[in-house]
Amino acid sequence: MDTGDAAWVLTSSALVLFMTPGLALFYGGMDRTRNVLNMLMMNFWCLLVIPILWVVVGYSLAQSGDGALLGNLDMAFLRGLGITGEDGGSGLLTVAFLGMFAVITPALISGAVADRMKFSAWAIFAPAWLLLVFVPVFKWVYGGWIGDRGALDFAGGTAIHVNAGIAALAAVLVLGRRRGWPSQGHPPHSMPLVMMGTGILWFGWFGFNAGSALAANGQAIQAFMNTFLAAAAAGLSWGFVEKFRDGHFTNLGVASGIVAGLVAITPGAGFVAGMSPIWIGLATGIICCYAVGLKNRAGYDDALDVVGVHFVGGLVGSLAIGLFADPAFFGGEFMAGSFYGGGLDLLGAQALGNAATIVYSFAVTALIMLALKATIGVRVSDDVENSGLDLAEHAEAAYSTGSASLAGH
Amino acid sequence: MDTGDAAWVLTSSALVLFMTPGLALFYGGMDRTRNVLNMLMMNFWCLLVIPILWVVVGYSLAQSGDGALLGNLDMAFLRGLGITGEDGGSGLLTVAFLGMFAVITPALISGAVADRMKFSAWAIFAPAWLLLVFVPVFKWVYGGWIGDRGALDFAGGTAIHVNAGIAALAAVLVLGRRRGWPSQGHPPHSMPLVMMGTGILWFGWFGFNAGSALAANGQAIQAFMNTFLAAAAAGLSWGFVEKFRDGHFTNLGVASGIVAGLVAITPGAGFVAGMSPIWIGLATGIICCYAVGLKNRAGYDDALDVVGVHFVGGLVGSLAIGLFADPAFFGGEFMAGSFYGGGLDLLGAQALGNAATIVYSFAVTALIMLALKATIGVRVSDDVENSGLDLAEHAEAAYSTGSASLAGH
Amino acid sequence: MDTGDAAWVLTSSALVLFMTPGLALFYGGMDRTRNVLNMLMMNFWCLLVIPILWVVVGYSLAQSGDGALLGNLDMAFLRGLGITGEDGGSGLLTVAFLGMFAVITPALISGAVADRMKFSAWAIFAPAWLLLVFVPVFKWVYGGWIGDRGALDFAGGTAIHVNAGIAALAAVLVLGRRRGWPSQGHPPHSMPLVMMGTGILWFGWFGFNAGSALAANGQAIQAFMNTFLAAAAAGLSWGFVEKFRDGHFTNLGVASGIVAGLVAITPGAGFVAGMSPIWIGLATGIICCYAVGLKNRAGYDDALDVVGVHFVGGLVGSLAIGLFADPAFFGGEFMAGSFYGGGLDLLGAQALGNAATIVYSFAVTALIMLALKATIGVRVSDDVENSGLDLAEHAEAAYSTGSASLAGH
Amino acid sequence: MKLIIAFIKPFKLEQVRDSLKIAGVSGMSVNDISGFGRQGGQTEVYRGAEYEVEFVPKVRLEVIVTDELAGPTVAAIETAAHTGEIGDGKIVVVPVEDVVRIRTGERGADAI
Amino acid sequence: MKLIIAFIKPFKLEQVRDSLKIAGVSGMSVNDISGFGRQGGQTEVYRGAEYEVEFVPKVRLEVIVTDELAGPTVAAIETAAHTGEIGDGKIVVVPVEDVVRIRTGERGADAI
Amino acid sequence: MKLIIAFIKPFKLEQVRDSLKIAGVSGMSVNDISGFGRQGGQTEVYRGAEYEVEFVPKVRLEVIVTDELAGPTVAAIETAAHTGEIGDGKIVVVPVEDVVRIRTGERGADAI
Ligand SMILES: Nc1ncnc2c1ncn2[C@@H]1O[C@H](COP(=O)(O)OP(=O)(O)O)[C@@H](O)[C@H]1O
Ligand SMILES: Nc1ncnc2c1ncn2[C@@H]1O[C@H](COP(=O)(O)OP(=O)(O)O)[C@@H](O)[C@H]1O
Ligand SMILES: Nc1ncnc2c1ncn2[C@@H]1O[C@H](COP(=O)(O)OP(=O)(O)O)[C@@H](O)[C@H]1O
Repeated sequence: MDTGDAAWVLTSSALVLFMTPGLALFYGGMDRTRNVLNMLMMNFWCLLVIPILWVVVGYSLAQSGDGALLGNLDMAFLRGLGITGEDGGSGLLTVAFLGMFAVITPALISGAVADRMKFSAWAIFAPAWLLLVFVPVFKWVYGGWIGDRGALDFAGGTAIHVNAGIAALAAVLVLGRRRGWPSQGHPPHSMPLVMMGTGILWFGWFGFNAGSALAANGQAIQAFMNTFLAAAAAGLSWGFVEKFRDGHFTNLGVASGIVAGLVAITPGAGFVAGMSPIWIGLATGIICCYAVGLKNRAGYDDALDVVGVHFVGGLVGSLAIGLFADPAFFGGEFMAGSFYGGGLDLLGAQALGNAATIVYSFAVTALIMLALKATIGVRVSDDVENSGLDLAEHAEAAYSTGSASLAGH
Repeated sequence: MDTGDAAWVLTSSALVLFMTPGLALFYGGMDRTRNVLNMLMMNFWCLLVIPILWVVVGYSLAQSGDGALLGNLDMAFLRGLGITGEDGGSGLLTVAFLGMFAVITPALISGAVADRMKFSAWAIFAPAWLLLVFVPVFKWVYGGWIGDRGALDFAGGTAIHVNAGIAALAAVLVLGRRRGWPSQGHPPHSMPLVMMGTGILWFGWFGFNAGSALAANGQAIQAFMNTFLAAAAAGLSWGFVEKFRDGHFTNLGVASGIVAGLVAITPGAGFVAGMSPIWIGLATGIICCYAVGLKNRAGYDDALDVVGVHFVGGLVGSLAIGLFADPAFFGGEFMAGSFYGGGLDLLGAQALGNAATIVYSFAVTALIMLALKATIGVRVSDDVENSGLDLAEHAEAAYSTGSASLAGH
Repeated sequence: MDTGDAAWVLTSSALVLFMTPGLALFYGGMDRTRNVLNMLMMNFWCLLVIPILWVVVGYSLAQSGDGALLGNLDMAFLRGLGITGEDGGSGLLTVAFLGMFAVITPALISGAVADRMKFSAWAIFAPAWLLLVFVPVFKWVYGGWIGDRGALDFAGGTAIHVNAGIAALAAVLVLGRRRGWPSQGHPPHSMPLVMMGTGILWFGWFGFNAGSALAANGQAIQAFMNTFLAAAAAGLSWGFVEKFRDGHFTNLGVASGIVAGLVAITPGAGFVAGMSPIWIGLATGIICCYAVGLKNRAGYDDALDVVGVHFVGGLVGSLAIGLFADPAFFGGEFMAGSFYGGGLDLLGAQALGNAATIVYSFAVTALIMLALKATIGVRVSDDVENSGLDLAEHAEAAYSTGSASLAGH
Repeated sequence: MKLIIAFIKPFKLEQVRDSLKIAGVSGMSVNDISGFGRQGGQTEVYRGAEYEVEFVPKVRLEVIVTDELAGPTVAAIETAAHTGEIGDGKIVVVPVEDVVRIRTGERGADAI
Repeated sequence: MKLIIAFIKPFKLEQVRDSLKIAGVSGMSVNDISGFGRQGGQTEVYRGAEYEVEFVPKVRLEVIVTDELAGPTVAAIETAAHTGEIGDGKIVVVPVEDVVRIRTGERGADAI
Repeated sequence: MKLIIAFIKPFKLEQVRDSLKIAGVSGMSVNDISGFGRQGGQTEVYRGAEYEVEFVPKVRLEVIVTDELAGPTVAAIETAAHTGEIGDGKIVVVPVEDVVRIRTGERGADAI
């Protein structure tokens, strides 16, 4: 393996690993003081259980073999992935890199189920969802029937964001609303944590998107530039919608817009160029800013707006490829978007891939949640919900700063 | 483009992006609870608006063409920057890398104007300053008349730190002092945030300085080493000045010294070697530690010491090149410093470049601020200053941790 | 030097630098509000004083020459380390990379002596320990008599974690217990800081371990994968021990497990493969979770469990190489572990290396501490211990958030 | 006039505030406290060490009322903060000699 | 002796402290509270959802004084905390039966 | 009944709590405050600028007790919080007209 490519993919893998703690802070900062640690733990749980699951069977089922629907077990337990062979370890490195994506995808869902889900249920949900939903969809998109139809997904718009976003919707529909929602609100307990999480996410996302070129080449460079511009543009447009609609340019709005822009450019990062990321970002910021209001009208309690940001942002970005894909710029063999002389074929392929993902992910996620509900239960008791999950579920408190609260044994 | 070079510049670009949230935390931690989010937003605003401005016209005006004073519009809208051409995307990557510098330079100024500037005024100031001050000075230094005279500025001492630092002075002179300053003080609301910001800045600064070699070569390695040593040395000497003068070795002193050292080594990172970064760092820590006291004597309210740290640190570092530049070590064609047999020519060139930057930046910044003052106004009302900018300007609160404060609708 | 290798080692060096602020937050979050800044400063102090010490004499004594016990001064002051020579700066880069390890190793010890050590004593202890303990042990392991016997230590299990961990034990035995320990406890003042520190440490540890290949090659890739898997496995098993023993799956348990797993895989990261990191991680999480309870039984007050995590974790990992080392996988010339047909030779070499390190480090650390105790004293007064070290030692407060507490002059 | 101090469960604050508004109370002052009582503490576990944190989070309310409003105020808090489980808290009635509204300088019942 | 409790605007704390010192008050105890009153709350907007945060940040002062000093103390607070705008806060005077200085065991006026 | 308020040094809280338990006190409410008094402030130094932070961290205790228990309660706090150094704090005894236990509706001494 070329050392420069290896250096970049190693770096990118580390960057994507860093995104999950970043996401934990982003979500945790938005949460209430008494549920912060439960939120952090839902994310860290993915960091613990999924790496192992991934190398044991996940990667192999998701990538090995020619199946249109599912991989096989040929690469289970990292079988055949050496460093002295011809590929110099690039296969192994790809497993590690993609493992970071496998970790963060279910973690994204945690923001929706905040404040009320039993940790034991989440502990089963996350790995079950990985195997039953993430793995097959990943295979369809990268090396299966969706990819075969020409649908494009550079770094995981369909496979990750639309997938996790719609799963979040299914999960909260089974889980039910928080007590008091929507009449009672609670502001973020620590906006500095939210902004720090946003910074880490943006930083890490350069690895997510530009690393997905799996090489330090021109496509990685353009993906990097797209990641830079789309995040900025979406943060800007979300901020301005709030400014004109609600009266203020808010930190949470900007943070949300940045993340939405990062989500939206993910699928097209290696297929669009020029000013396209700016248009995609601007549109995403506006659409997602309105989309997060949907839950109040539709009545589903998506606590931290996973549906509005990841599902909607991912879908917008994935469909936008149908308009903006520019194979000439990349010297690539993929279909061109409508604005680049490609008609509607690519848009159709994108729509199909996302539609299939939405139907499958929603259905199977709902089934997993229903099975958990019927067995161990998915919700904490009202008492625990009132007094906070940190103490009840984890026997910990996020902050113990005062002398009074410090008076232990 | 060589893959190793691409890998390093991609990584460096991500690192420099990460510095702006790091700077936001560094400044935000020093600020009062009620103004934290305004401080964060002044920094994040630069992350939103400048990337777009940079690719649309900024980069082209700053780098394209042979003008001694200003670039042209040939590369506006990223025109001509492809990845399939001969350069393999290295031109595009440079735009992204330098874009990160364009983001953070105006953000540096935010620390000076803290606690009293209208956000609407800042929202116009930052992009206006970028185009009217940063862009021309950048051109003069890198490819214009200052650079032509042999003045050296490896990663932006003159173009970034002296420039932003003197602009901060001009800005606060127009803006005026905070109510109660200097008789009333307020300690940093969260020193852990300040120290975290410091850590992120140092980490990111390796990309800033070593990335400025635009290759993974020996010069990058030496720039890396210099960045390591100068920051340590300046933190150490600042800390000891405080210890002997004020009685304690403080975290804020160390953090300030580290940042001052990073600032000071920025211009010379690719031109000095051996023990020079240690001498530069030690001197900077001492000088800047005294320089931050100037504001009290001179009467300008530079809230978080942008002048004392960035202007003075940048100037010290830039002039130090005139003493320490060592072309033999680098096998480079630049002038030698006085200590390396180069006489006073380089020092003269450095002085000239900085003098021109100081005059131009101060004057144009003052004009921008005066224009804003005369039109939309630059200061929040006394009421807002008393009760805090977060709520009034952004309708948000940084922390909502207690039950009492959480009792929303 | 190959640009890809340079890019990766530059990146890794920056990552390891970032670990020390990460460690500061990890420790600082666990500490009480009134001692946070002292904890941060013990770590930052290492970032200030050790880089300079390292290039002046440390590196040369630790690596230059053929001595079995100590290096010489040939490379003091970076003598002979250029970038225009044949190695293209790779020697210089190695000094920087290893300098980051020199910084963090004494910093590890700070967690043990928390809440009661005079800062002036720590200020002398850290550099003295570096020269008298770290430097010789480093030489023995990498290029001295321990390494010569075939003992393996990829990224610093013996040289760093066992070394610092046993030193922590010696230090606290001389220093004595905190007032009120063990009957009085105090929960972590900020678990979000702890979890953020954990995230930064894991992120940075990819540079620590995979960077130790000093190239972007297959060994780096496998080391990366091992770092990913062992941390996850150890976090998981520590979490489950707590769940079954104490009743809850806690954030602090998971964070501790992750760090223990990172420690344990450090020595073998470039020598083990396949499922081995998972086994090593699982075992480490269990063993270290029980090991941190030892202090209560044995009566030494290791405040933040440096012995239980770094000493025990490092030892487990180092001995595990004796079982799991797999030269065939790496095409390497090192001895095989027992499970890979290597008999007990490697295990013996590992045991010997660690035993020597333990004896030497414990004894010399105790002597340094005793000397400090006999001269300037090592403990703050009872008054300072009661009211907190931040104010007394650094004249600062970690948080000043309320209006009341803000009412300064 | 009376100063009525109440220690209640945090999640009951909103209900209590709403009841007080209905009862005609025009203002109140609230802060977080740590309460010790029959309810007993919480056990937190850090690295295997159990901490018997004997203090539990409570909210403290202060309401200044006229003598007539004292009864209804106590009743409103009592009803709204009640769950019937241990730890519901206490209400204390303290006599007040004078009250001043800083804005207007009004004294006594007018100042409330 | 009296216990004088005041709820004031946070940014007025320094002025009040200085006035109290001039009035001869030798000590006070202060904490942050959330106040509810005529001033009305603040509206915060998070992701488009408006939160009517009805509580505003205030500072609570407690001053123990002798009977003679009670009047001047109230007056000092009143003057220093006054802005004339809604939300300036209240002062409450509560009777005190005894005061003890922990350090010396002094009681009554001597303990203040 | 009495409301006993004490301002003490933070690190003494545990000892005071234990003494109060021994004295027969069944509950208390505690919060952090900033105290101003003879002890004088702390000097913090940020970037060379000295801040005379005149307020020092203290802990505030509130204990409601029956008349009989008032003496022992004051004594228990006095002894446990005593260091003899300046800044040990004060104890204030305030008369109480009524106490209510929210859980049961008990009034007066029964409610404590
Ligand atoms: N004697 C007391 N003095 C002051 N506060 C008390 C007292 N007793 C109880 N409290 C407060 O009331 C809260 C609830 O009291 P507790 O005894 O736990 O339950 P209950 O109110 O059901 O009897 C305590 O947490 C404390 O804040
Ligand atoms: N009845 C009350 N009981 C306790 N505190 C009160 C009461 N009324 C007002 N306060 C306190 O005084 C503050 C200011 O009161 P408010 O009614 O807003 O304005 P004003 O003091 O100008 O009448 C409130 O935020 C609250 O902290
Ligand atoms: N007049 C007062 N009113 C209210 N609180 C007071 C008063 N005087 C002292 N205090 C409280 O008691 C604490 C200790 O008082 P101080 O005068 O410093 O020492 P001492 O109690 O030894 O005389 C103060 O920090 C403050 O919280």
